[in-house]
Amino acid sequence: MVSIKDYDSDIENTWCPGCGNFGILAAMKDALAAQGIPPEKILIISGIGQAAKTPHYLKCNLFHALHGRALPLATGAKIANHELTILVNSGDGDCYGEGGNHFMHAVRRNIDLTVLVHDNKVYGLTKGQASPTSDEGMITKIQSDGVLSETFNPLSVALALGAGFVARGFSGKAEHLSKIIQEGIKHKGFSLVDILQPCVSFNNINTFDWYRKRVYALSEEGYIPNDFNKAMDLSKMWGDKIPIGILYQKEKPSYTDKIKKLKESTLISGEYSQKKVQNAIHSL
Amino acid sequence: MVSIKDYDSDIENTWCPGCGNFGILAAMKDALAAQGIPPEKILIISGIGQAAKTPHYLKCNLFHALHGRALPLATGAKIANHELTILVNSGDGDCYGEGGNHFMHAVRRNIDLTVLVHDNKVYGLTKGQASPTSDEGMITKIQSDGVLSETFNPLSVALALGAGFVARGFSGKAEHLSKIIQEGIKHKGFSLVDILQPCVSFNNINTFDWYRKRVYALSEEGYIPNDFNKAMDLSKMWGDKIPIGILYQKEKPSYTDKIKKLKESTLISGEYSQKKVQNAIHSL
Amino acid sequence: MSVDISVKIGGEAGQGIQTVGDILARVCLKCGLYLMAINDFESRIRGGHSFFQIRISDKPVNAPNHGINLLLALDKKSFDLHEKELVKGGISLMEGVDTPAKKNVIAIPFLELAKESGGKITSNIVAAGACLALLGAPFGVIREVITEGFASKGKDIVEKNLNAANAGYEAAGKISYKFAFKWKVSRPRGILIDGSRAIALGALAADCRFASFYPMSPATGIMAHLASAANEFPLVVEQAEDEISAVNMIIGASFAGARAMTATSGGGFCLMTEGLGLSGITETPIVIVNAQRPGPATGMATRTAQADLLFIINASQDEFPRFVFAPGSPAEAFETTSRAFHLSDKYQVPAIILVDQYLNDSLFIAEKALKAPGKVKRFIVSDNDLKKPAEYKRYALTNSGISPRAIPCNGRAIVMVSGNEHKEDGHSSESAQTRIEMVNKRNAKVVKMLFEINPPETYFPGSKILLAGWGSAKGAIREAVDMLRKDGIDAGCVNFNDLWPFPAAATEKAFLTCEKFYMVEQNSTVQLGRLIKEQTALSYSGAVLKYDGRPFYPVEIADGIKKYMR
Amino acid sequence: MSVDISVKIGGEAGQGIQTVGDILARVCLKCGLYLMAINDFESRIRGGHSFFQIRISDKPVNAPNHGINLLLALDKKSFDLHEKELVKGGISLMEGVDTPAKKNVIAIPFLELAKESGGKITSNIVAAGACLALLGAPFGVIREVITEGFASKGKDIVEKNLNAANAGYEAAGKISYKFAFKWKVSRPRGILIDGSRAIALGALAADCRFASFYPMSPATGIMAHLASAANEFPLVVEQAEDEISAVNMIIGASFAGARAMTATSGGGFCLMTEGLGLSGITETPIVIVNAQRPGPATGMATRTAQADLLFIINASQDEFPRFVFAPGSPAEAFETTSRAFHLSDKYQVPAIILVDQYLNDSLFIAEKALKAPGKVKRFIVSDNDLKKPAEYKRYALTNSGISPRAIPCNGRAIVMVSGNEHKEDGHSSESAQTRIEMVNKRNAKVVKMLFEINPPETYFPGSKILLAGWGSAKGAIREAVDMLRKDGIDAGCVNFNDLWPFPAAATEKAFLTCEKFYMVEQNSTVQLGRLIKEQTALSYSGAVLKYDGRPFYPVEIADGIKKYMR
Ligand SMILES: Cc1ncc(C[n+]2csc(CCOP(=O)(O)OP(=O)(O)O)c2C)c(N)n1
Ligand SMILES: Cc1ncc(C[n+]2csc(CCOP(=O)(O)OP(=O)(O)O)c2C)c(N)n1
Ligand code: SF4
Ligand code: SF4
Ligand SMILES: [Mg+2]
Ligand SMILES: [Mg+2]
Repeated sequence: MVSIKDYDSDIENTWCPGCGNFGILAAMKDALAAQGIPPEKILIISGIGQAAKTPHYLKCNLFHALHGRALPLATGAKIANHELTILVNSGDGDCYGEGGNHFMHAVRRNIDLTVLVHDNKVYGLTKGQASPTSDEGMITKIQSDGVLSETFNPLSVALALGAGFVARGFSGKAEHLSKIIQEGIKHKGFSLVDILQPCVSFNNINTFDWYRKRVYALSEEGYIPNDFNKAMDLSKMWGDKIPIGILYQKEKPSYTDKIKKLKESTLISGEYSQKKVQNAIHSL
Repeated sequence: MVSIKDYDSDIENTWCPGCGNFGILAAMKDALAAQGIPPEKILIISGIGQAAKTPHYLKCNLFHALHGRALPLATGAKIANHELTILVNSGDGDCYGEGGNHFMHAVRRNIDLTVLVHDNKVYGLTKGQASPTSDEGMITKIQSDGVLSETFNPLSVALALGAGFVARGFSGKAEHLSKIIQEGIKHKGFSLVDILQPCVSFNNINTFDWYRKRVYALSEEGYIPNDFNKAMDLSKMWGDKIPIGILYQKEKPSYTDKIKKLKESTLISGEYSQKKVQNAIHSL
Repeated sequence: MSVDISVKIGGEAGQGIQTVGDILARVCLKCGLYLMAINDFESRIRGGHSFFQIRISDKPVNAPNHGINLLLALDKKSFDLHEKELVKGGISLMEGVDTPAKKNVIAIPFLELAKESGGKITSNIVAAGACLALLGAPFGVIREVITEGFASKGKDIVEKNLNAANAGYEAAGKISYKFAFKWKVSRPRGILIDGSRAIALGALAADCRFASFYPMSPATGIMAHLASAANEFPLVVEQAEDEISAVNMIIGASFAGARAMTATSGGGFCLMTEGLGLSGITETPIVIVNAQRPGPATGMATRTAQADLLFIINASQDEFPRFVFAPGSPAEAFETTSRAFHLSDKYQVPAIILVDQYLNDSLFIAEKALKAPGKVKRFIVSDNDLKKPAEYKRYALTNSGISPRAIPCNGRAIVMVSGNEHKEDGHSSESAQTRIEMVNKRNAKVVKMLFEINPPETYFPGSKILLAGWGSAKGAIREAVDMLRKDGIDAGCVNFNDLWPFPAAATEKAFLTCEKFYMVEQNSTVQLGRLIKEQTALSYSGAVLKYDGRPFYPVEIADGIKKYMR
Repeated sequence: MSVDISVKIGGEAGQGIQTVGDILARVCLKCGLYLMAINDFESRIRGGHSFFQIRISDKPVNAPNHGINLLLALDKKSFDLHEKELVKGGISLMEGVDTPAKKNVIAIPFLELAKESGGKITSNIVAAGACLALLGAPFGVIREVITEGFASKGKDIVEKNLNAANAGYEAAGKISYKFAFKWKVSRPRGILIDGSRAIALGALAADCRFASFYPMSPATGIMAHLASAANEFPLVVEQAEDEISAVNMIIGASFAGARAMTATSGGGFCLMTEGLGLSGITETPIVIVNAQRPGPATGMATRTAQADLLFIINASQDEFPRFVFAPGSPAEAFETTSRAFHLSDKYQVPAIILVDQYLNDSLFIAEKALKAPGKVKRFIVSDNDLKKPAEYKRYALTNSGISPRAIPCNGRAIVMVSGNEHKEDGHSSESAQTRIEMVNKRNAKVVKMLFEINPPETYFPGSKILLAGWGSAKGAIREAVDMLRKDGIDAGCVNFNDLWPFPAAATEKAFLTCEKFYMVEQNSTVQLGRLIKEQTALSYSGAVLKYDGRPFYPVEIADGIKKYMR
């Protein structure tokens, strides 16, 4: 059995006191322990940003990569060794801004990753510029006349891209979030968990209080996440009521399931054969 | 009055005989003439690919840019001079593959461009690799076990991103296509025209015949493109019947409309003021 | 009397160190003192450790000093980390009620005093008051600075902060301090400015109309300054979805007729290299600021380095002319930025400005007024300038390599531009002959571009040994020269602002009479030294390198050079 | 008898030029002849103009020849464009029924003959038959080649093509031709291979397990070869959404334990530069092939160049060790690719292989057999190799700079990797001390890496003048040397395969005794020449440069050098 404490890291945490990231960290530890995955058996890959610092704060194998590039890096790792359980910690800027193209194509691949997007609707680490998910009109030092672009809706877009696991969590409900993360890990395919994460330093619109008044758990209403149209409607709900939970889930073969040769063994455990190479050289 | 002949270019066309691009070229000339925009008043920006060669084949101001990067380049040009009428010629690889991130964010900006995606569901210029819109299972030299990723649906994704003009044309129906392009030009905001374009050299699935049997014009059924859910349903229709026409249209302020100072004049016709700069220097 | 005092204000991010530093700096300014100040901070928003280190002098200072005279430790960590940097007679000022054990430590109950005067939140202002009192600054000037600084927040806030400053001032007023000196109110020596702001102002002075960028330290400040000024100007500042978009947007804007720029750091510059080449082959003017920090990859986001020179000069596949500059101070950054726009426009080539975290985030005094020109000359033709507008060719072959540049939809001239190799009219070409002509045409520009390049700046040029460096290290190198000369070493220095096209002849001239020259760079492989070797007949004899992410202290350079003297 | 004959087959894209060329090449091979062949084509799928030019000899040939002996013009344009390249006694073979006016032109009704024999579509086979007949090749070998070549398409197709070839053979059989020579069936001199295929095979021989790429000429062929072989191997070839993804995917795969590579051209490499730095700072082995073409930006997609050298060596912000290689032939490309994987793995650094369109798309004979090793040595540790797996530190400081590399989730050793500057355990660090240690650790590897670097290859090393070049220009340079020597000029050459870390000592040795040396490069700014100047005490005396997108002909080099001799 693994306990939550097993994931403790002695690295100094550099997040602001009160940051929404702490709830996500707690939920992750809880989920991993509940799933009985020991630290040495989990790989966490992240981009760059406040969110992307997460893997340092729990004990795990980790690759803290480039801004925006966690998904392709994780895809390569997963194809090389599809027995790995891989989580990805990303931010709204990391995943939908700099990394937007990889997001789209990782969904299309249905590569088996559980992607936690710490969605604070702002660029935290670089001090408060608008992110793709910032509310239209939000004023920042750069967007002094307010954000002019339409707010990016990760859930709607993921659905339109054909994602098989689309969920929203709230860092203020760590227990609920842990459950979603666990479902995401169990789901064989690309699992998106967009997490409402208040940034206490730069986002004074979407605060803990603001969310607490609005979020409600879909599961409590007996919602069954198997209807695309319903999910699309829910994904667009943003206002007095904001649904959290799994909006949509559909099992289908994951990318590495579809690569035939991986049925036999992982790529890294395959056998080198001099003879086969020699054959290839002579098959001219 | 401008006539179609005014757009003729004496540049040798390097497309394959019978290519679906010819229909698009014809539709463009027709649309521009019908809208009375003379060659010296139109700017066409393109990425790289067979599709992206288009602007050379009609008389116009043009910028044949980098693979995948037509949209940001066009965005910069439009902001600098929002009086420009800008068309973009792009391919399915150019716009949804290499340029996928720009596609998402150009839609969010609602920047006033008319974007013609020559969607041949294959990488034409680089000789037949799969593109994001290639059918799942399609076999190519690279994808020898067939395409494993889910087919990218540009219309659904554009809708999910909040696009205000989402249309599909067919290069085999140049007249119908010309009408859509004209509506796209008139639409003040980001207009996506995804164009079914047979590639006679590398795509033997989605041929002219294949399409002719399937496409039907939405306008003929009296469809009114103002319902998001209906549009989303239609966008997912792909099989025996494939709708063409405008799936969704909604007027809203375009990006340059939202930048207040552009109400007075274009950026490039603004006035330099020594005094203001001197003030800025001293406002410490 | 000769004043040269360094005050270090250390604490956690979010404790208001900047505000303290700012007050100190402005008080000094109003008293006719010279100063420079560095900002040291971590890649986080709250907590951790950061400091602001200000050097105050009655003579110009252009580099930080190693030893500190006064340490204002807003937390324990700051004291522990920096106590050892105190010079003899220096003291530490800390929060505290009891008299500390160490005699060079003075405890003042900042928080308590703040609560009694301006409120809890003003404890950093109390500390600022205490610092200034120790140094002997007149309270009248402090009052002025605080009143001006908080004016926009309302009378009440001004009052509270004045009370806080006063409380601190009173508390420390009676303490005798070796480094206290006589202050007098006097005309400022110039304006107080950091590199970021200087670049933004330089862009405004060059009539920059469009800036697009993706946030990245230490470049973001430039764009924040531009954005905050944008409403006064025909200027749009656009945050792009990524750096690829940013560079392509400015190419599009420039093509359409607007002067345009972007700013980024190494990782973002990587993503712009393909666009840089597009600017090169399409001959579309753009200005890129690359603000260096330690790498590779994410490296150290908030630290400084000078390690991108050879990358920048060679970036993008194949070859095309470009300008590369590396200003040595905010004043130079202002000038250089304006010049970069002008030259980029004139020669239709990309211009890249290399700065770094140290230059961007440090405050310097610019003594000479920064001046905007009365008019900004553009290099764009329209129908009137053309004999036959209808036959306009964007890439017409000319002796200079520069073809008349028209902008699209601006008359009868049709503008056709291609990132493929192209013919004179702009259409793509497969011809070997055309290819040669176009490569030669682009390369031909270098001849005249070289005439625009300023020679490296020299200081004690006739000396036996010369130190050589580029960009922001200039201030520290020059001061190191002063130190060496004081120690009887016949040293001078050569500082490069203009780096590409490389001023080979001027460089050979600059080093003509020296016996040896030594490179001083913030990288580990002597990049400028290697470039000089490649471009001239000269070889450096040694190098003082620093690559720990912190700026040079002059004494480090002087010591490094002395090692070679033995 | 000495055979040295060049046949040029020109026509539109889509006319089956490749097939004709392939048949010619294979017939030559089976007759124990040497050959090499270049492919020239435009950035389009149908129409336009392209050609295949094969040089046939009884001695090894490793570069194309300028003059042609036989022009097979499949369309009028080919004749018009290339007629002037015919040497004295050379003839043109064209489609046609009437006897042409010019006496060195022979018309054969390919299409008509095809219709009568194998069907319309086989007219190119008719032409191939005619060509070979003119040259005097035995039909028996042609039969063999066609039978083998079309075997997979069924007996009927084989038969039709045999008929077509025969029809052409008969039609041209009686024409007397100055350059006809005696053929004999004999053992092939080696295997026929182009650079693309050689690289793919080299990767297989190095046990490459994962390749990710985004299509880009002239690199795509490499990946197509790998993809077509993939099903036989524990290898996945993944087409990424863009080059940024491709490079990050291979970093991820390598991190997880798979040897991994990508291939691209300049524009794609630009987009990979940030990832290159990530490989550098995280010390994750990767192999990148950069197949050069003229630039900047899109440039000329299907042409050749050698103009990315300095970019590649300096690419990405800041500094880190890397290997850079530029093989001079397919055989070298095979070897070099395998070695790149090995060295990248051993030193935990990125390795970059510079090739170009000419090398990738040209056919050469590899005389020495390409050999796969019996075993592939890896440099990965697991728990058993570690004293205390639980205390494993990915970046443990060592003398060599190389830290034991474990892979994630493979035991008790926890692997932590960061693209931020990091401590030994892999966690990010803000410390100046750590930064210095890590920079030094990474740089330390260069000492041993240099021992792995092969010296440049010399040919007539003692000569008075030396020509120097890199990569694919080797064959042409060596032949130019032969030409110069024939003309009484004491010339030799030095060809670089291994370029970085730069073999400075070996280079100085190679040029030690020559009076002068001249660079021969396919760029406009003498990139290797500049690098030699930077890295050694040597300076080149002149350069023969070609940058029109076409490969060097030896005579161009010889002529270029002779100009310096006057
Ligand atoms: C190529 C590149 N561009 C820009 C940056 C600077 N950068 C670091 S984090 C960040 C944004 C972070 O925002 P987000 O992903 O939302 O994470 P958060 O800090 O809000 O958790 C940026 C722009 C970078 N490191 N690399
Ligand atoms: C950075 C970069 N990567 C790759 C390429 C090579 N390339 C040219 S066109 C193309 C794909 C074209 O496909 P698509 O956009 O669908 O256009 P089509 O040719 O099918 O019209 C690619 C990959 C390039 N020019 N630049
Ligand atoms: S800046 Fe915002 S997101 Fe970052 S640590 Fe602070 S509160 Fe959290
Ligand atoms: S390859 Fe396909 S898309 Fe390209 S020109 Fe030919 S038919 Fe058209
Ligand atoms: Mg964020
Ligand atoms: Mg396509």
